[in-house]
Amino acid sequence: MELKNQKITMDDFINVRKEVLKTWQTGAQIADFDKCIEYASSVPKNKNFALKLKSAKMNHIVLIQPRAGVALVEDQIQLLQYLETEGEADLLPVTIDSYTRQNRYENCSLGIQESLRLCRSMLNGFPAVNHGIAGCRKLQESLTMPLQARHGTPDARLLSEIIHASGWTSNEGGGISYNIPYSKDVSLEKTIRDWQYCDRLAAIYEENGIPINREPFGPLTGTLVPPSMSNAIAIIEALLAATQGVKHITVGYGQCGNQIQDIAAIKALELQTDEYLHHYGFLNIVTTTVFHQWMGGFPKDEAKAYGAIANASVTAALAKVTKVIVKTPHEAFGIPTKEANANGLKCTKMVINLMEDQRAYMSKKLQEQVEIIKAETKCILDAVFEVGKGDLAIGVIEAFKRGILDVPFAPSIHTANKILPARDNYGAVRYLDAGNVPLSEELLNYNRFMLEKRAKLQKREVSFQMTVDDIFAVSEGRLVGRPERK
Amino acid sequence: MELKNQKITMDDFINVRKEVLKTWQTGAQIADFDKCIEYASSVPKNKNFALKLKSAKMNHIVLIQPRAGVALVEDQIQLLQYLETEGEADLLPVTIDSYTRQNRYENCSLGIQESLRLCRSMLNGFPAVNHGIAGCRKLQESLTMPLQARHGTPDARLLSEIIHASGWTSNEGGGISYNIPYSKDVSLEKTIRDWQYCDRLAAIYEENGIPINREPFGPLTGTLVPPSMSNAIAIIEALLAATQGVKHITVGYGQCGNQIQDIAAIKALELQTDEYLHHYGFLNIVTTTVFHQWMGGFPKDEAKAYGAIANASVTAALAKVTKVIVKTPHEAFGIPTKEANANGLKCTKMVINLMEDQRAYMSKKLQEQVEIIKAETKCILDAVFEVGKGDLAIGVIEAFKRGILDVPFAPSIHTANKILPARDNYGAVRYLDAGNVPLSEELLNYNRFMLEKRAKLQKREVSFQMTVDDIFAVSEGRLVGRPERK
Amino acid sequence: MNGKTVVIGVIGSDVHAVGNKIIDYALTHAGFKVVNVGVLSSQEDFINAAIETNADAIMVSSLYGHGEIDCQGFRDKCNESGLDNLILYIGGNIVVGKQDFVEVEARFKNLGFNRVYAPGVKIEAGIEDLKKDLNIKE
Amino acid sequence: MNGKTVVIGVIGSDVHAVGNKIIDYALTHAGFKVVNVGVLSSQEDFINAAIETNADAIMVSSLYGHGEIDCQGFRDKCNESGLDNLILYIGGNIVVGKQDFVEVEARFKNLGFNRVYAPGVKIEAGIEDLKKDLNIKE
Ligand code: B12
Ligand code: B12
Repeated sequence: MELKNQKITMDDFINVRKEVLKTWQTGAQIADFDKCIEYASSVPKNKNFALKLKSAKMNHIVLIQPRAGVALVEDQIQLLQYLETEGEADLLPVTIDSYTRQNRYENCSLGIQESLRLCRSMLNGFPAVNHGIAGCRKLQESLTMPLQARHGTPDARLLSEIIHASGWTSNEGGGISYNIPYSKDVSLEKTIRDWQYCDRLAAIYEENGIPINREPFGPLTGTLVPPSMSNAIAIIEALLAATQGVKHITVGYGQCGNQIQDIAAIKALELQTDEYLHHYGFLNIVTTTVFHQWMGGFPKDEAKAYGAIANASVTAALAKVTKVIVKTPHEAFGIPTKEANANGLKCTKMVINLMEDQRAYMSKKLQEQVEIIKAETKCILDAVFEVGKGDLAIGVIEAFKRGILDVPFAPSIHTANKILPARDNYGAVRYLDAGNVPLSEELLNYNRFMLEKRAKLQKREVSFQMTVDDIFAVSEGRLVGRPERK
Repeated sequence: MELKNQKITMDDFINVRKEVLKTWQTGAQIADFDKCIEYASSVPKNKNFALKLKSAKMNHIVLIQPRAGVALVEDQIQLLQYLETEGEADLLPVTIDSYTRQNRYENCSLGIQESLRLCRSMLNGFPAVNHGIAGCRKLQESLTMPLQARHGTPDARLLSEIIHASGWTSNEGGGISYNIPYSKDVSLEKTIRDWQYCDRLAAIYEENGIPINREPFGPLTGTLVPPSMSNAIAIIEALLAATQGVKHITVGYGQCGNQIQDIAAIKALELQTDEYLHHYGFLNIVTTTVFHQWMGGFPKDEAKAYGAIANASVTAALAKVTKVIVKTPHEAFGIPTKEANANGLKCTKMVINLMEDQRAYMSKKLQEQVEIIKAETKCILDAVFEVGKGDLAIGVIEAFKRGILDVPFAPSIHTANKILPARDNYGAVRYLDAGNVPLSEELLNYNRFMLEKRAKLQKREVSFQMTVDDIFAVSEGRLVGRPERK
Repeated sequence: MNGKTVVIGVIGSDVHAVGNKIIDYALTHAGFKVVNVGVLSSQEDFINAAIETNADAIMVSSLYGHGEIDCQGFRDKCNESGLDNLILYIGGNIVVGKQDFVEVEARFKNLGFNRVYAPGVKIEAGIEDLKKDLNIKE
Repeated sequence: MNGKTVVIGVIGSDVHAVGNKIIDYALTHAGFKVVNVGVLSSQEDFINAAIETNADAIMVSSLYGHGEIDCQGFRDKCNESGLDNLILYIGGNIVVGKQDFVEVEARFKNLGFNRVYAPGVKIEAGIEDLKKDLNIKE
């Protein structure tokens, strides 16, 4: 069957489903789809992720959500309960471990055993597939806040089946955003198809009266991704999800660090997501936004990490995103303790509360940056539709082949790896080399101009060394990389 | 001799000086004024507070400065060395203990003894007068950053003599700002006169080639002071200082919490300080600004305290003040350990660095708030000059008597205590009751209107209970007080 | 009005006025007669006010860190003045720095205070205790 | 070019690619021949590349926390493949969470690594050590 951006038929879905459930033993437990839906229906509405986001959007409230995952069910329960109460989290995640993400469930079994034996988590997340609906439902039932799976799984079909059947009402990911930054050589054909399945699955729950939220992973590699590139990909994944019938979509963006550019990017993303959805006939979708606190290398010093966390929170509050994904003071070292995790949340909550009745006001500068990001994004999306000859799924495949879509610093061989980003003198991320990204002459000149300005001020050439300096800058305590430090 | 805003003659100065030096035994060591100046001249220029501020202003750099004071010289040296190196402080303070502030030097002696005996500081600051030039010079010589005395001393004449004679190149305070928030029943006549002396002293050093920075204490009681009131007082103290010949003045402002209002207040303060100085013929004064991180009750939770600290730092960075006075995660409890102090600094430094190439851009809202603060400040200052019949010192006395100048929550009986502040729905501090502050009808209406808006949204009356709720709000984790919490 | 009189104030060279104003407001609202000696008050100021008004309790505030020095001998002075059974509370930020509160409490109980409050404990808690200690029924 | 060959890559199910690209860039600039097996690489991927290119050292990166599991038996497998004296380094965020590094280092030395690097130690430090261990003069 040829890949196309169209709704999967129920027959096709059921056929694929049978195969998916066979890929690990816990799949058998959810063979009866109606029972899954029945269970999901029984979850109280105040634990519904999609509804909580919708109401936050309507009330201009910014919600906060941590990352958190450990190997064992009981530990995961304790961890998330702690983050609910002590951490004041509004939404809960289950961060899935990296073996599950690669569908290596045997490794997970080993990890679970070793964790039991050594009494510390040997996995960097929660192996939801191995725990099956027994563990996943128990977890959900032990908590009072809505639950979401957060992962990075190219083929998340079985995982998605198990979590929704356990009453988790949100799933992060997408055919691009959980492929390019998260794998080396998985084809986009396969991941787009597999995520069409995940989207269709969410939509079937929705059609059965259980709102399910889907969240494309906005930050991609988290490393100097120009806003227009991540926005374009978020909008594409929103359209792909909508095509499968998804009704609750959260588009995301990872902080770049220049406050004006970040606010502009969020505004552009909100506007253009709705514009494109409407243009393609999707009129009744609830779109919300998520802002990721700085996703690149973090400073090791905890006080400085707090500074980075709170600074990001101010931007989120000013941009009035629907939710913020929170980092912790342990970020530079490793998976945080539950205390460090709660501390990141409390620091964020404080800032969000202090700023709850405040927002960014439009200035000429902000308007300008919104326009630039929108224009760049439009150049990219126009080209994607063009090379897809009207079909978005095909367009994506073609666009990646040609470098129209291109993600910097990605592990995947399926991105052209031709663009090079760098910060301008104000810290905004620009295209140092746009590779084959089809920006207009004017936009290319603007990007170039802004970087030349930095080069002049820093008395050096525009070059890859700038990019390298920028990669280390934040972890070394500043935003814009410097040629040499004294 | 009648109080007037005019330069103290050298004769008068010398006469008073003799009396001042007698008030405690360490005064005798500095009887020879020329020797004091000689010593001060020998301090390297890179340790000059005034020059460092000037160069920061020219380069749009935001400097950071902690508070820090302990009882013993050796401990103070260790503390400040730690804050220089580990804390990355740009400017150093010596926070003076509360007995010295009340000129109770015998109590200080007891505090020093007890501190030696118990091996922990029993004083909340450094008793500089008791340590005399021996201790104060040793301290200054052990450090590489410029030193400032920070206190709250109504009569700081002896203290000022000792610190400048020890090569400390900045002195905080003023006849209003170190009286009204710091004493109960000291007359303004006396404190203005005593601070004219301190200003004249600084100016004499300046005239002898040693730039000395003077900093009126901006935040006053740190508790819901409307920006126009603190700005008016800062400008008055700048004018009083300039009259005595002071050339380096840092006007200050304590964060209120609404970002737009705070940035507007700084902009208004910068503009109007220069306007008034120029208008009264002071053309060659270097004015710089200081922003105090939240000065009211702090949250006890350290992660939340970091949130408050970093949020304030973002405002400071956007407003591009010359320096920031930094709080610590221990604020709600007590004098911080040196580690906690360094952590507050590092958190602040991180934010300042992340935002170093960014600033606030003008929006309609910001422009509006600048105009309002300027207009309110002008109403106040016009009235002060009027009731002083042209003499600013007399104007201040009269204005406080009549409630034209009025500081909320002050301990002093010499402020009318008639104004009541409260936050509007966006967290900006407004006049709930302007008392006798002569705001124009239009401005009174604006203040009232903004508070009515909050009252309506919170479904209650505009009342003192709002103020009470606002006093506790930040320490309880939000900015605007709420009628009831569930 | 519940007929009980409380002397409040801030001891020593301490000028923190905000909490004092709030305490005045809260005690008055709770029905007490409040005698406020204000900031910068000596032990004598408190004791004289208590004698003059025949007070039932003294609530000392100390915010600035010198509480330990300022309160030396307070109870003895009360006893000498014939205020033997007077209830004595203290609260605020009563020592220098962030110290272990159990120890701090013990030190101040030793100085003769009946109740000792940790930083940021709100006055409402003190009022509850006072009602208990003075047998005031709601 | 200094004539020495280093195999680099990220072990296990780990996709953190940024550091790997930086290491490639830095080693190349420092004169090494770099063989980059990239992210998501198994022990075999590293060993095969080392055999094929007759490498002098392997620099393993592990960022995602599973390093301890992924590296079990690595040195044995090297020995089995005849790479007995091969220099073996590892760096990144090699264990789960913020752990005492002295202990972590010991565990990985036990696994046969010659040098073990703490989180955020930059590649420049590794290059210095490598020059020492391979007797490369500047
Ligand atoms: C960016 C990032 C991501 C990006 C990666 C994009 C990509 N494909 O490259 C995304 C968002 C996709 C991501 C995903 C995940 N990440 Co991540 N990520 C980071 C982050 C923030 C920065 C990493 C980075 O790029 N640094 C910049 C580069 C230049 O530095 P570096 O990688 O450290 O490498 C330098 C040095 O370490 C050293 N070095 C490295 N290897 C070696 C080897 C030798 C021999 C020597 C001498 C030196 C050396 O030299 C390098 C250059 O100077 C770090 C935390 C941090 N450091 O702040 C977390 C972090 C590495 N991630 C982590 C985790 C858990 C994950 C996820 C499992 C789950 C999640 N949180 O989403 C997934 C993993 C998916 C997978 N299967 O691997 C954890 C690892 C936890 C642990 N070890 O306990 C970290 C530490 C965050 C945390 N505290 O939880 N991540
Ligand atoms: C605002 C403030 C100031 C203002 C005060 C303005 C004024 N005149 O009132 C200014 C800026 C002038 C100031 C000056 C100083 N301050 Co000050 N200040 C504060 C701050 C930030 C808030 C205090 C406040 O108003 N809180 C709000 C009110 C409503 O709460 P409260 O005072 O705590 O009172 C409540 C409770 O404690 C309780 N309570 C109080 N007393 C009692 C008694 C009983 C019996 C009971 C039951 C309850 C109770 O009920 C009250 C109402 O709910 C605190 C730190 C903090 N808490 O966040 C530092 C703090 C109190 N200050 C401190 C210090 C050291 C000073 C200075 C010496 C030096 C300096 N840092 O500048 C000078 C002191 C001058 C002097 N001689 O006293 C320290 C004290 C250190 C310590 N104990 O170890 C603190 C803790 C800050 C710190 N961490 O360093 N300060």
